[in-house]
Amino acid sequence: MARVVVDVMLKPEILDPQGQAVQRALPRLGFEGIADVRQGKRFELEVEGPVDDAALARIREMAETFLANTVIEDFTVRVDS
Amino acid sequence: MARVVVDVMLKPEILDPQGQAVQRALPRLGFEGIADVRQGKRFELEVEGPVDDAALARIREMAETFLANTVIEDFTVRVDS
Amino acid sequence: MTLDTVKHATETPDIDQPWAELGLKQDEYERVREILGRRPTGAELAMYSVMWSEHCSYKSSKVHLKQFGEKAPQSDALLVGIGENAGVVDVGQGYAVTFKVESHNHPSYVEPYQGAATGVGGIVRDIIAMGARPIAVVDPLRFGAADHPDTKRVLPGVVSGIGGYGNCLGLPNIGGETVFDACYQGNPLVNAGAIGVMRHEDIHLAKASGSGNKVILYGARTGGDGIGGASILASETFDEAKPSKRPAVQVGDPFQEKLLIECTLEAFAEKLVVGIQDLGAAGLSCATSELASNGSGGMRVELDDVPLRDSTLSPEEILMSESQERMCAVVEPSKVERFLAICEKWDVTATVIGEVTDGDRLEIFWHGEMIVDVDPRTVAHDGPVYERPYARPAWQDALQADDANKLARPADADELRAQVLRLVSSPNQASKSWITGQYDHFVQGNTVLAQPEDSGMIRIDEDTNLGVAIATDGNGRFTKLDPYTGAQLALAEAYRNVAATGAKPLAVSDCLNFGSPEDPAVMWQFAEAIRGLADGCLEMGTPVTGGNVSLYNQTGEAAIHPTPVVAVLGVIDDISRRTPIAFADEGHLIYLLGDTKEELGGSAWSQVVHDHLGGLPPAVDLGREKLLAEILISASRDGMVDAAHDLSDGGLIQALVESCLRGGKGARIVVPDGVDPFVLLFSESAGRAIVAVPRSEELRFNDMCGARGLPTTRIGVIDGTEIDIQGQFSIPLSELKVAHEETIPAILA
Amino acid sequence: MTARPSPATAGGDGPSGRGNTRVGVITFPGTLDDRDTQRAVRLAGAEAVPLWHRDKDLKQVDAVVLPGGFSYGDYLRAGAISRFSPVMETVIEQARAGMPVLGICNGFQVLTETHLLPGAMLRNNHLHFICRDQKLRVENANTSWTAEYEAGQEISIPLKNIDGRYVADERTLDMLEAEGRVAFRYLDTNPNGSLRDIAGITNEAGNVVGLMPHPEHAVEPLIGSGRTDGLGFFTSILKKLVNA
Ligand SMILES: Nc1ncnc2c1ncn2[C@@H]1O[C@H](COP(=O)(O)OP(=O)(O)O)[C@@H](O)[C@H]1O
Ligand SMILES: [Mg+2]
Repeated sequence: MARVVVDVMLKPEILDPQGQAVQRALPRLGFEGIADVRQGKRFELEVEGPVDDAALARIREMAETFLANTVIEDFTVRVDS
Repeated sequence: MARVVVDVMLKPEILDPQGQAVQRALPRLGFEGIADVRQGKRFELEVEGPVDDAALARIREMAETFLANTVIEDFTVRVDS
Repeated sequence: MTLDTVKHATETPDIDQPWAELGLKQDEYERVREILGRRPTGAELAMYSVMWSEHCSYKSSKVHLKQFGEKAPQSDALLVGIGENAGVVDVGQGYAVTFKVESHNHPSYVEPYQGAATGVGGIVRDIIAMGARPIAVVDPLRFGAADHPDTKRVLPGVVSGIGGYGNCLGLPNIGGETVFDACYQGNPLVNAGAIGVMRHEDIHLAKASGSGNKVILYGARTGGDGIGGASILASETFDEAKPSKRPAVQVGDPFQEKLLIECTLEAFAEKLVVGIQDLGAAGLSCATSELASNGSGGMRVELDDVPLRDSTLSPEEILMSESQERMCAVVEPSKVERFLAICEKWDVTATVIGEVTDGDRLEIFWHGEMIVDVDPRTVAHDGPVYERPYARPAWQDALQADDANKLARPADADELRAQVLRLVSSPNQASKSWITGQYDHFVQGNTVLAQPEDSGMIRIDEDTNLGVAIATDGNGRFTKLDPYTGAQLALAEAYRNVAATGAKPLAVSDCLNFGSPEDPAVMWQFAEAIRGLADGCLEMGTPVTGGNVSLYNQTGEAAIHPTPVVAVLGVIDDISRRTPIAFADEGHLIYLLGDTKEELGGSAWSQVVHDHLGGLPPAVDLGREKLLAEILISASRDGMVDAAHDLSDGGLIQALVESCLRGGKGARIVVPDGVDPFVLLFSESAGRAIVAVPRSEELRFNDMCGARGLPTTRIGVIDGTEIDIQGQFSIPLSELKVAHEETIPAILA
Repeated sequence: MTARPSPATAGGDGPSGRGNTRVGVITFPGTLDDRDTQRAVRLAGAEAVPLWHRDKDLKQVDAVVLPGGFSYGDYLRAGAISRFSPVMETVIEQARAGMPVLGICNGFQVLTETHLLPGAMLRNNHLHFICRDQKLRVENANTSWTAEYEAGQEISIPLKNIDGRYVADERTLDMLEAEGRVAFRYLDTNPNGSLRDIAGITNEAGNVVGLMPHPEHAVEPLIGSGRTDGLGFFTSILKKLVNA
């Protein structure tokens, strides 16, 4: 079965307190040199049947209408290799 | 600045209630043919300086001790291209 | 690998079996062989090992716990006692209430969020298994030193786990405790309690009766989580160096549990259920063996029919899996269809996995072959019983001789003032609102009192205003100094907290957190604490309805302080008569009820100012506690007081600060003649409370206390915007507020 | 002495002359405050009609409340899965036709996910669940659900959520302000980082209102926060319907 990955991240202009909390904690844990952290979601979809253009188009639609809220989030869809 | 992505997913044997809820909803929305969905976290780190082996090793340690709880989660680290 | 069937086991008696890895002792394994008259199959071994673990069989504690039954006071209120999923108490008007506290200590140390979350999930399933709708949760917690770095990892995770799960279930969190002490470093205590309510006729028990009735497994699919957890988790000291023994942590799904609650209650309402059992520790092994052994017949289970999350699981693993959010119901054949329809309505997976038989065996099949053939009683009830040796530790005398009453006291009023501020800002005495603000206490729309009141209170009938109250308490420091007295002090304090809000205490549940039972000193603490609690409950007339034991809370040789947490449940006929802690009305008089003696052993003052633990804990007078409670309840019912706050750790000054801050009003306090202000403010003598009495009620209130022989002292009046200890010092409320409220957020920020 | 306030006088005949005003309260899987909301509706003097997420039929109710909770566990995003339930198809249709719809907390999140209301709800800026009594200002007293209040009136009702941070782009925010569609604003401190202190908004017509705090938990003097500031939401609807 093929795996398709959908990554969903907050749009750059939206405040990401989770990412910020991670970033703020890093120096305390002794990790320096990370200028910014953003936290988002990763979906791994196991797709039955061939992952052709039609299937990808459907998954893109699914991401657009459901997995991401495009008022606040951007997404990318890719086949896992 | 270089971007390193850390993906954190629940281990396969661990229950993923979020992924399950998404998967169960899909047929109702008219999306068939997705056999399984797992939901995890994606961290995008903006790294100052070169992303050499040493930097990657440090980020891997950070993922191991902080970004993921390895009792229940696996992670992968990769340079975003 | 060939399937280890019953037939195969009979034919191959000499095969080596991993009984030791599964946590069984040699003699226990021999006992299993003796019971079966052959070697166990792998599946049978799995069942016996988890069910005979400390956690499930109470093998070290049983001999002591039976005192709760032997010394049980006569009580008309007790409907279901020890031994069921949770005890049930009659609260009048046809209502019954069930409540219980359980520990989820080790998992919460390993994975604080999920460990604590699944702790809430487990206790709530115990409550629904009794037939009740859960109405509230409480969470007594213990952490290592507040400033230890690991506390910053454990505490926020535990709190968001309890909140994340409980909030999502729609259960108001109405009380608990948060205590810091270095002795809990590496062994935090995460106890979770739940209360449920039902009509008398709706009480359900875990038993499978009626030959031909179907056994239905419903809820989450079974996965590979927590396998071996039940035995290994509870029977070995947690040791980081041995990853193979690391308990697998389970991830909770509160949404699934919410659906489980709703569909179970709907099935109860339609009278579809003969018997029911939740799946907690030991999963299906526990549910099937307990249901079968408590019922009239036997049971036959087709393990292939269990819905799986992971198709590679072996039958042994399926039997041992501790996947969360599952329940098992016994249903008459004619009602199965309706039961499944209700599950479908709530999107809950449900499958018939077996049936009740007229034999007396529990038989489990896999791929058509019998892999388990046991007398279920031998699995569920005839586990080993240990008479573990116990002995008063050699250091106990020295500890008690190290008298806290001899510690250096403040030299003057300025120092007294400074120590007051240190006390109320110390982590244990500071406001816990950073924690409790993360818990929903409004949901269900019946919360009368929640944090920071003395007890949580829930309305259970909108038409009559009937309500119930609950408080949990436990003081490990007192119990370390004297386990017998410490346990009674925990009971006394929880009892007092319930009475202070105007409710009448009815029954007790407990969660007994101790170190390793293999250490005779720990075993002595345990035995003494139980003796104290059982004697205390007998005297107070409040039966112990159930509880939980958590042993092996220790790192290496160092055990935690013995920590019996006691929950007292009370009833109030009219919630509009509840008494809050807030001093809200200027001019009302402040009375101190009870006697204050020079008792500083184990006190908050001795810890905060001297980092000291020694001497004797405060003396207990249970007769006095009962009298005080009666006065508090009468005064509330007859409208003689409009605020009350029990005195416990931190003594009088702590209670004054809390009541004043809550009400936003100050207090003028007059130290009575001949009384040492230091002792008055800091002593932790038991059996005391402060109340606010409207002037118009003063006469009546004094008459009542006088007639019943309760000593009272008028110590001041609600007034102004500072706490003024006349002749000593005064502190503005604004300063107290900062001291009291900013400590915990600062530590965890 | 009774603990319960007497039913508001605004009750009585519903607009359709069928007797009592009927207010539907939807239960999604994971909804928590449905019984509380039904109680609030009853205390206000209307009839509470339970509605189930799988039924498209609204049982001829005059108004609908989407209560709080964690529908579908708030998995994926709060409100994201419930939004696709059959009942919402009818709610969206009826809301566009003018039926009063109130979304409380999770209900508000569902309304933004359906785009009946603009913007979105994100994790609180401090990342914690927060439960407390919250002071608000009623900015718009002309909606179906706020008619009992005065514009500018300050009320206190419980707030309890982890995903309560209201966000929308600047243009949307400016439009909401300009059209008076910010219905409630947080006072004293902003509890979660919501943009422009927004606690609740309304659609253009004023029949669809969403807010994060919980008016249904402030309807009885002895329960919860001990205030009754929230009762007005449920009596407003009666007034609005009776006068309609
Ligand atoms: N972890 C917690 N969860 C819920 N409530 C808590 C918690 N910790 C403390 N509380 C509440 O805070 C208040 C003060 O706690 P505490 O000082 O331990 O009470 P007590 O007077 O019984 O000693 C009580 O209302 C208690 O229920
Ligand atoms: Mg108290």
